[in-house]
Amino acid sequence: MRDDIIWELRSDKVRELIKSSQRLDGRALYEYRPIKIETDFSKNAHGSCRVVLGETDVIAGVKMDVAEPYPDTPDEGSITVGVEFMPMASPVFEPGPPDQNATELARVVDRCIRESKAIDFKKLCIEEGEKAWFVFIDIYVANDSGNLFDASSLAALGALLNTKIPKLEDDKIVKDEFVGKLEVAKRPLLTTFAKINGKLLLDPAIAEEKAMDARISIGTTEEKLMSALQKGGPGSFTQAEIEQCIDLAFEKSAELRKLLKVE
Amino acid sequence: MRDDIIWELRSDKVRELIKSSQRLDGRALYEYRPIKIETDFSKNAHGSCRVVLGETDVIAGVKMDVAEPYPDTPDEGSITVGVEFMPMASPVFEPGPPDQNATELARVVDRCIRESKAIDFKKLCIEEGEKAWFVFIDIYVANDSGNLFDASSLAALGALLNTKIPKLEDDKIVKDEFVGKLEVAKRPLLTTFAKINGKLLLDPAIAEEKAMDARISIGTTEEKLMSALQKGGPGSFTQAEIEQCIDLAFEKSAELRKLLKVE
Amino acid sequence: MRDDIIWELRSDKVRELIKSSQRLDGRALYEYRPIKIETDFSKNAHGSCRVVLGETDVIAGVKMDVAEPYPDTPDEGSITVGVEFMPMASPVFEPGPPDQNATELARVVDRCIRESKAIDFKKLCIEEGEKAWFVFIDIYVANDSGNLFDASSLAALGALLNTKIPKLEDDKIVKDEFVGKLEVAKRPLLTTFAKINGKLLLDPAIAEEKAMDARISIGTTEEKLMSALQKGGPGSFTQAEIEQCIDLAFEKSAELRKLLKVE
Amino acid sequence: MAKSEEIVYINSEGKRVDGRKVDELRPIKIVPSVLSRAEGSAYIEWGQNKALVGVFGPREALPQHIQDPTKALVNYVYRMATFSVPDRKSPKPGRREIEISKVSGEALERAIFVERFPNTTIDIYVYLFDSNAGTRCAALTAASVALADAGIPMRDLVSACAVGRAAGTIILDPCKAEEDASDAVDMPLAIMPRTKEVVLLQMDGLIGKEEWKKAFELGIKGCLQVYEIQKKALKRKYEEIAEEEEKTIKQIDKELKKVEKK
Amino acid sequence: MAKSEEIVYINSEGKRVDGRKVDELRPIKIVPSVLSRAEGSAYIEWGQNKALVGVFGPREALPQHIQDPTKALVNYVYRMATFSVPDRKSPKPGRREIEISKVSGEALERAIFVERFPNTTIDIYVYLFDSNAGTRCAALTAASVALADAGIPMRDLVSACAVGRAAGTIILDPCKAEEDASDAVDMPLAIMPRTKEVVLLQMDGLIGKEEWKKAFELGIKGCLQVYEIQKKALKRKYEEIAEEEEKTIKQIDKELKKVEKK
Amino acid sequence: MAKSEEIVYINSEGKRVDGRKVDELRPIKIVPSVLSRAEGSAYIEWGQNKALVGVFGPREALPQHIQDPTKALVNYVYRMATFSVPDRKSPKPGRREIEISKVSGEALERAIFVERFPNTTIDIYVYLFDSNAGTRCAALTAASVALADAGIPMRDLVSACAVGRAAGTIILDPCKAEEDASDAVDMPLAIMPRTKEVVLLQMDGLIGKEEWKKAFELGIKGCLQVYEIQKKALKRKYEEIAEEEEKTIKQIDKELKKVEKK
Repeated sequence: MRDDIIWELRSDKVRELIKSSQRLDGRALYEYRPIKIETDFSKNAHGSCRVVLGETDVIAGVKMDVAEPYPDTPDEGSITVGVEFMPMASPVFEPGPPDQNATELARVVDRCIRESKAIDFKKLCIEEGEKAWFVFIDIYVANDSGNLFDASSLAALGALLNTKIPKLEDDKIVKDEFVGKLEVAKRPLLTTFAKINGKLLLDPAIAEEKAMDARISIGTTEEKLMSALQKGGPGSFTQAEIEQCIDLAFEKSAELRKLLKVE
Repeated sequence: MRDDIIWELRSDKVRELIKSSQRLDGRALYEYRPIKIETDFSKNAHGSCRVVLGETDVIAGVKMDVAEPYPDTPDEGSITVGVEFMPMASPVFEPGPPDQNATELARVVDRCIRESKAIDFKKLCIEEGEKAWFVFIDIYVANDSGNLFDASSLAALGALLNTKIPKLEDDKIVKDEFVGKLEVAKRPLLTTFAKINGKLLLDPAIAEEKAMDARISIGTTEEKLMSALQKGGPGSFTQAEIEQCIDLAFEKSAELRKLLKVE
Repeated sequence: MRDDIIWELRSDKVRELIKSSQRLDGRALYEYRPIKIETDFSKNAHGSCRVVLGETDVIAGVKMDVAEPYPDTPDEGSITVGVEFMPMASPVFEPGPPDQNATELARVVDRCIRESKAIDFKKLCIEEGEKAWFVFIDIYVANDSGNLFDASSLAALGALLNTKIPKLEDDKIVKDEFVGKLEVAKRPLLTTFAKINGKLLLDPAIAEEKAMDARISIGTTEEKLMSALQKGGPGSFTQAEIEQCIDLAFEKSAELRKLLKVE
Repeated sequence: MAKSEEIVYINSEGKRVDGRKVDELRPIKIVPSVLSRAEGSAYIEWGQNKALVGVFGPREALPQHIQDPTKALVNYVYRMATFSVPDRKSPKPGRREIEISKVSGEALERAIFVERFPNTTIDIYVYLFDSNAGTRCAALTAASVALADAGIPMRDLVSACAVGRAAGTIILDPCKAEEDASDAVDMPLAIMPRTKEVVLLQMDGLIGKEEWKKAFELGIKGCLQVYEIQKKALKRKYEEIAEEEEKTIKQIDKELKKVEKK
Repeated sequence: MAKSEEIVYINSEGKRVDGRKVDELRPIKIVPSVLSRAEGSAYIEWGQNKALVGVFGPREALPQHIQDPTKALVNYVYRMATFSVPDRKSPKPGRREIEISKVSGEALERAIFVERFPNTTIDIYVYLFDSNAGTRCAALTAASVALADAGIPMRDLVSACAVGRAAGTIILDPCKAEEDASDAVDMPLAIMPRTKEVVLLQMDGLIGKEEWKKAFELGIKGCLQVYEIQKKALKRKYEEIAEEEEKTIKQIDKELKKVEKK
Repeated sequence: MAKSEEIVYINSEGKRVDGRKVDELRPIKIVPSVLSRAEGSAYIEWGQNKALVGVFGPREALPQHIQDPTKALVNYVYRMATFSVPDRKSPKPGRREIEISKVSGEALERAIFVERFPNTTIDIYVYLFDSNAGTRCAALTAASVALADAGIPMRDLVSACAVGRAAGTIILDPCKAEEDASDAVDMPLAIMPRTKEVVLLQMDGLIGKEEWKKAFELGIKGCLQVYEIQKKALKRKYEEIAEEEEKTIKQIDKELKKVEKK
C-alpha cells in the first residue's frame, strides 16, 4: 500500500475510471477529501496550523521578526513563504535544499496571499526606513498524498489567522508576550484542479497527480477576485477549461473558508 | 561539427599542421581571429561590453555599488571580477558554482586590471572609513571557442571604459541617473600564447587549446609594462620562450587597444 | 602498512588479543601512547598547540575576534570550536564540509571547555551589549591514528593556555600587539575509553577504534568534576563500566595535565 | 514605486508610457543559430530584454537514476546576469529563477516529442543580459526557436507573451513601469499557436473574472503575433542555409570539373 | 537567563516550576502509524515537545559505495522546524542537529538487527514542531516506536529520558526553565530497557561523581517509565489493527455468503 | 600598509627588513615522511611559513567519469588554516586557494610520469598553519618532496621560489612587509631544476621587461638553491631508512641465531 510501484498501477486505474467520471476513492469530480484543521499546533510559533487533507499532512508555522525595510519600500514590512518537503513525506524525497517543486509551491502560496492584500505591508512598518515586521511563514510537508497546493495555502492562512504580534522592548522581541493579533484582511486560498484524459477534477489525490496531464491552481478571495494563477505539469489547458476552473474555484474555496473558524 | 570527439580529432590535426607552422584555420602563428566589440550591450549595467573573438563569445557587465571600505584600506574602494561559464558555452560545461577554470580566469583578469593601476582605488572612496565605490565586473562566457583570457580581459576593459558613475542621494543609488564616467587611466589587456609541439602561437582556438602543452597569458599596458603573468597547462616554458611572448604581447595588445574606441 | 585493508586485519587481531587483556602495541589497558606537545606552533595564531599522540597528529589554533554579544547574553563573549579533518589524515577522508564525525568532535571539545567554566565569558565582555571577545578555536586533524577526542581537547587547551589578548585601537585589533594573556581558570580535558569484546581500554589507537563496539569520552577538571560525557559507536555500556571509566578519567587526565607546562 | 501613482499610464491619445498602443508588442528581434558550440541556439531582443539561448540534446541523461524510460527529460535553466537588473543580482540562482525554469520546461515539454527519446535529456539554457519586464516570455519564445534550430522534433513552436493591467486598462506586453502600477496585474502566457492550447499560465495581481477574460484573450492575440515573428526568423535562417548549401554545391561542381579535366 | 537566579526551582512543597515532583516525567502521548507514505511512523507529544517520525527500510543504500556488506546503515536525521524554538531557527541544519542525528542513530543501531540486512539503509527522519527541553529524548523514543511500526526486527525498544540538576536538586526530565539554571546539568540518556544497557549518554554541566550517580540512576528509572508508555502505545495500535482485521474478515465472510447465494 | 612608505626596505648596509641580503632565501627546513596514514608526506618550515603535505596515489579516480584513460589526474589541494594569517580566514576555501591549487597541480603534472597511470588520481593535500609570504612556493616545494616520499615516479623534483621588487630593488623570496611595498612586484616561480623548464609562473605588480628579466634570473637561482635543500632532506631520510633497515637485519640475525641454538 505504501509502495511507489503500487501508485503507478493505481495511476492506470485512475485514467481508466475517469473515462466514466469516476475516481479511485469514490469522490465526485469536484469534491474535496475530508479536511482536519488544527490551529495553534506549536506554542513556540507566533501562529501555526496543521492541515490534514485526506492523508496529505502539512504544518505551517509563523514567526514574526523585526528587520530593516527594503530600500525601495521603506514604509513596508513583508512576508516570506518557505516550504520544506520532509523526507518522510514520500518514499522518493531526499533531505536537502528546496528543489523546484518546493520552490514553486512556496512562491505560489506566497503570491496567493501577497497579491490578495490580506496583509497590509504598510501596517507592518514600525518606523519608516528603520524597522518593520517581517512575517516568516514556513510550511512543512509531512505526508504527500496529493494536492499540496491547497493543503499548504489552507495551513498558511490558518496559521496567519492565529498569529500574535510579539511585544517589543528596545526593538527586541519579548518572549511569550504579545500586543495583539496580526490583521488578516482577506481569506485568500488556492483551489487546484487536475486534468486527466481531458477531464477536470478537484483536489487530486496522489494517484491522480501521478496520472494527470496538467494541473491548475487558482488563488481566490471571498470577494470573487483572483490573486494567483499557476499552471503546472507537461500538459495544456483550453480557454474554456480555464474558465470552468475559475468558476469552480470561487465556489469550492468558499467551502474551505467555512472551515477556518474566526477566533 | 559540434561534437567533442571531432574536436579531439582536430587536435591531432593541429599538432600535425604546427610542425610546418600552419594552423587549422589558416591563420599566421601570431595572428588574432576577427574581433567584434559591442559596447553598452546592457542598459541595466553601469557599463557593458560583448566581445566576439572568432566564435568565442563573452559578455562583461559592470555594476557600481557603495559599501564600507576594507579596514586595512579605509580610503579606498576596489574591484571584484567574477566569471560564469554559461552551460551552453561548451557541451561539457555544467551549471553550478565557479570551478577552478572560471576562478583562475576571473583572478587573472582581475590582476591584469588591478595591478596596472587603471582604476585608482583612492578615487573610489566617497567618505574615508565609511563608504566607497566597489566595482563589480561580471563576465559571462556564452560560447567557448578558445582563448577566453584575451576575450574576457578585452570585454572587461571595454565595459569599464563605458561605465557611468551613478548619482547618490542619501547614500543610495538613484536609478538611471549618473554623475559622470568611471576614470580608467590605463588600457591593461591580456595576450595569450599556446605552446604546441615546441611552437608558440597567439590566440589559440578551441582545437588548439585541446592540443596545447602549455599556455601563457601576459597582461600589458600601453606603456610597455607588464601587470600580470600566468602560466597554465601541464607543460613548461623556457626563459627564451617567455621573453619572446613578452615582446609579442606588447606588440599584439597594441592592435587590440586600437579596437577600443574611446567615446 | 598504510592500507585500510591491513587496518581491518589488525582489527581482528585486536579483538583476539584483548581477550587476554593485551594490546597490539604492547600497552597496558589504561596507558596513553607517548605524547608530544608543541605550543606556539603558529605565530599568526593568538594561541596554538600541536599534539602528537602516538601517531595521531592534531593542530589547534586560536583567534580572538571582537563582535557584538548575543542578544540573550549582552554581557558575555563566547567560544567557538571548529574541527577540520584534513584529507591526508586518513586514506578515506575527502575534502569538504565538516561531516558528522567532525561536528561531534568539535561539539564535545566545546562542551568540555565551556561547561568547566575554564573561560569566564563575562570577562570576555568589552562593552555590554556592544562588543565582546569571541574565541575561535580551530582544530586541524593532520593524521588520524586514533583517539582524536583526547588529542583535540589537549591541543585546544594547550592553545588556550598560550593565547594572548590582542590590543584594541578604535575597536580594531592592532596586529602583533597584545595586552595580556587569556585567563584560563580550569584545565578541562577529555579522557576516552573504548569497549572491545567487553573489555575497557584507554586511548584507543586506530586499529582499536575500528575493532571497538563503543566509545566513551569523559571531560574532567582538576577538581574531580565532570564537564562532559559522550558515548559513541553502535555498542552500549553498563552502569558499572561507566563508573569505572569516570574513576579512571579523573586519574589519567591528571597525567595529561602535567604535560601542559604553565608558562 | 512611491511615485507610481503620478504616472499617466494611458495618455489622452490612448498611448502608453513608452508610446505604444494598449494592444501593441514591443519590437522583437530573433536570430537563430548564434552560438557555435551549442547544438541549437538563438538570440532575442524584446524591447530592452536581451537573452541568449543554447540547446543540447537529446543526449543521455546523467546520472542514470534520473533517466525516464518513457520520455526525454526537459531541463530548462533560466538565469539572469548580475547586471541585467537595476540592483545587482547575486550570481547564485534565486527562487524566482528556479520557479521560472520549472514552468518554462513544462511548457516546452508539451511541444517536444519527448516520448521519442527515452532515457535522454534535452537541456535548454537561457541567460538574460538586460531586462525590462516580460523576460520569461522572451526567454521561452527564443528557447522554442533554439529547439527548432537544434532540429529537435516538435508538435509546434511555443509562443509566449505577457498581458496585464495598469491604471484600470488591460495592456499587452507590460513594461516595468506598468508592472509597478498600484493596481497592476501581470499574466505571462504561452501557447502552442496552431491549437491555441495554453502551456504556460501564471498570474499575480488581483482581478475579477470578466476583466481576466478580456486580458486572457488579448494575451492570446499577442502570442499569435509572436508566433509570426518566430516563424519569420526561422525562415530567414533556413533561406540563408539554403543559399549557403547552393554555394557549396556549386563549389563542389567546380572542383569536380577541375578533377575531370585532369 | 539574567533573571534565572530569582526563580524558585523547588518550592516549599517540593514542587518544580511546572508543578511536577523531582522524579516526575512530563505527560507523554505516543501515536504510532500516523503517516501513510512512510513505512513506519509515530507522533509524540512530550510536555510541549511535538515530533513526527517517519521510517523507511531496510532498502538499498545508495550511492552503492556507502553500502556496508556486513550490516544495514542506520541513517537518523533529526531536524527542528524553524518555528519550533523561541527565536526563528535557520532552515539549514545546524551543528547541534547533526550531532544529535549521529548519536541517536548509534543508539538505535544497537537495538536493530542490522546484521540481517547487509547493503541496505534504514532511514529514520524526525522533525520537531514545538519544543521545550528534552527533544532528542522525545525524538528517539518516538523513533523506536516508528521502527516497531515499520516491522523492523529489534532486540528491544530504545527508551530515552533526560535527567539534570537545577538549584542543587537532581530532577527527572528537566524543562527549559530548569535547563537555564546557573548550576544546570543536563544528561540525555537512552537505554535498552530489558538489559538496562546504555545506548545514548551525553552530558553538559559540571558535576561530581556521587551526584552524577544519583542523577544517572534517576534517569534509568525515567527511561523505564517511558518504556511502559511506548509498549502501551504499540499495544493499543495492534489491538486496533486486530479489530480492523476482524471487521475485514467478517466483511469477506458476508460477501462470500452473497456469492454463494447467487 | 598606510605606513609602508616609511619602511627602509634596503638599509645602508644593503640589508633587508629582516636582515637578509637581496639574493638570500629565508631559512628552509624540510622533513619528509612525517604522517603515517598518507602514502607520502612532508613538513616544511620556510621562514615563518609552516606547512604539512600528504600524498595518496596513484589510486582509482572516482567517480569514474572523471577518469582520463591517457594519464593520471593530479589533484592538488592548497588550504590555509583559519589562524595561519593575521585576520582569521573563513574555513571555506577561497578563490585564491582554488587558483593556487590549479596552477600548482599543473606544475607538478609536468614532473610526474602521469602517462604511466591511466584512470588514476594522485591526490596532494597541502595545509598552511603559519604564513608570511611565499606560501604557494613553500607548499609546492614540500609537495614535490612528499611525492618522492610516496615513491611516485618523477622526471625531476619541482623547486619553487618567489622573487619580487620593493622600493626599486629586485629581491629574492620577499617577505610580507616587502610584498606590501607601494611598488611591489611578486613573481612565484617553479622549475624542474635539471632542465630549468618553468612549470609555474605567476606575477602581479607593474614591471618593464628589463627589470623583469633581472628578477626572473634571480628567481631561477633561488629555485636551484631550494633544489639542494630538497635533495638533502630526501637523502637524510633515505640514510635514516637505510640505518633502520640495517638494525632490523641485525635483529633478525640475532633472532635467527637464537633459534639455531635451540
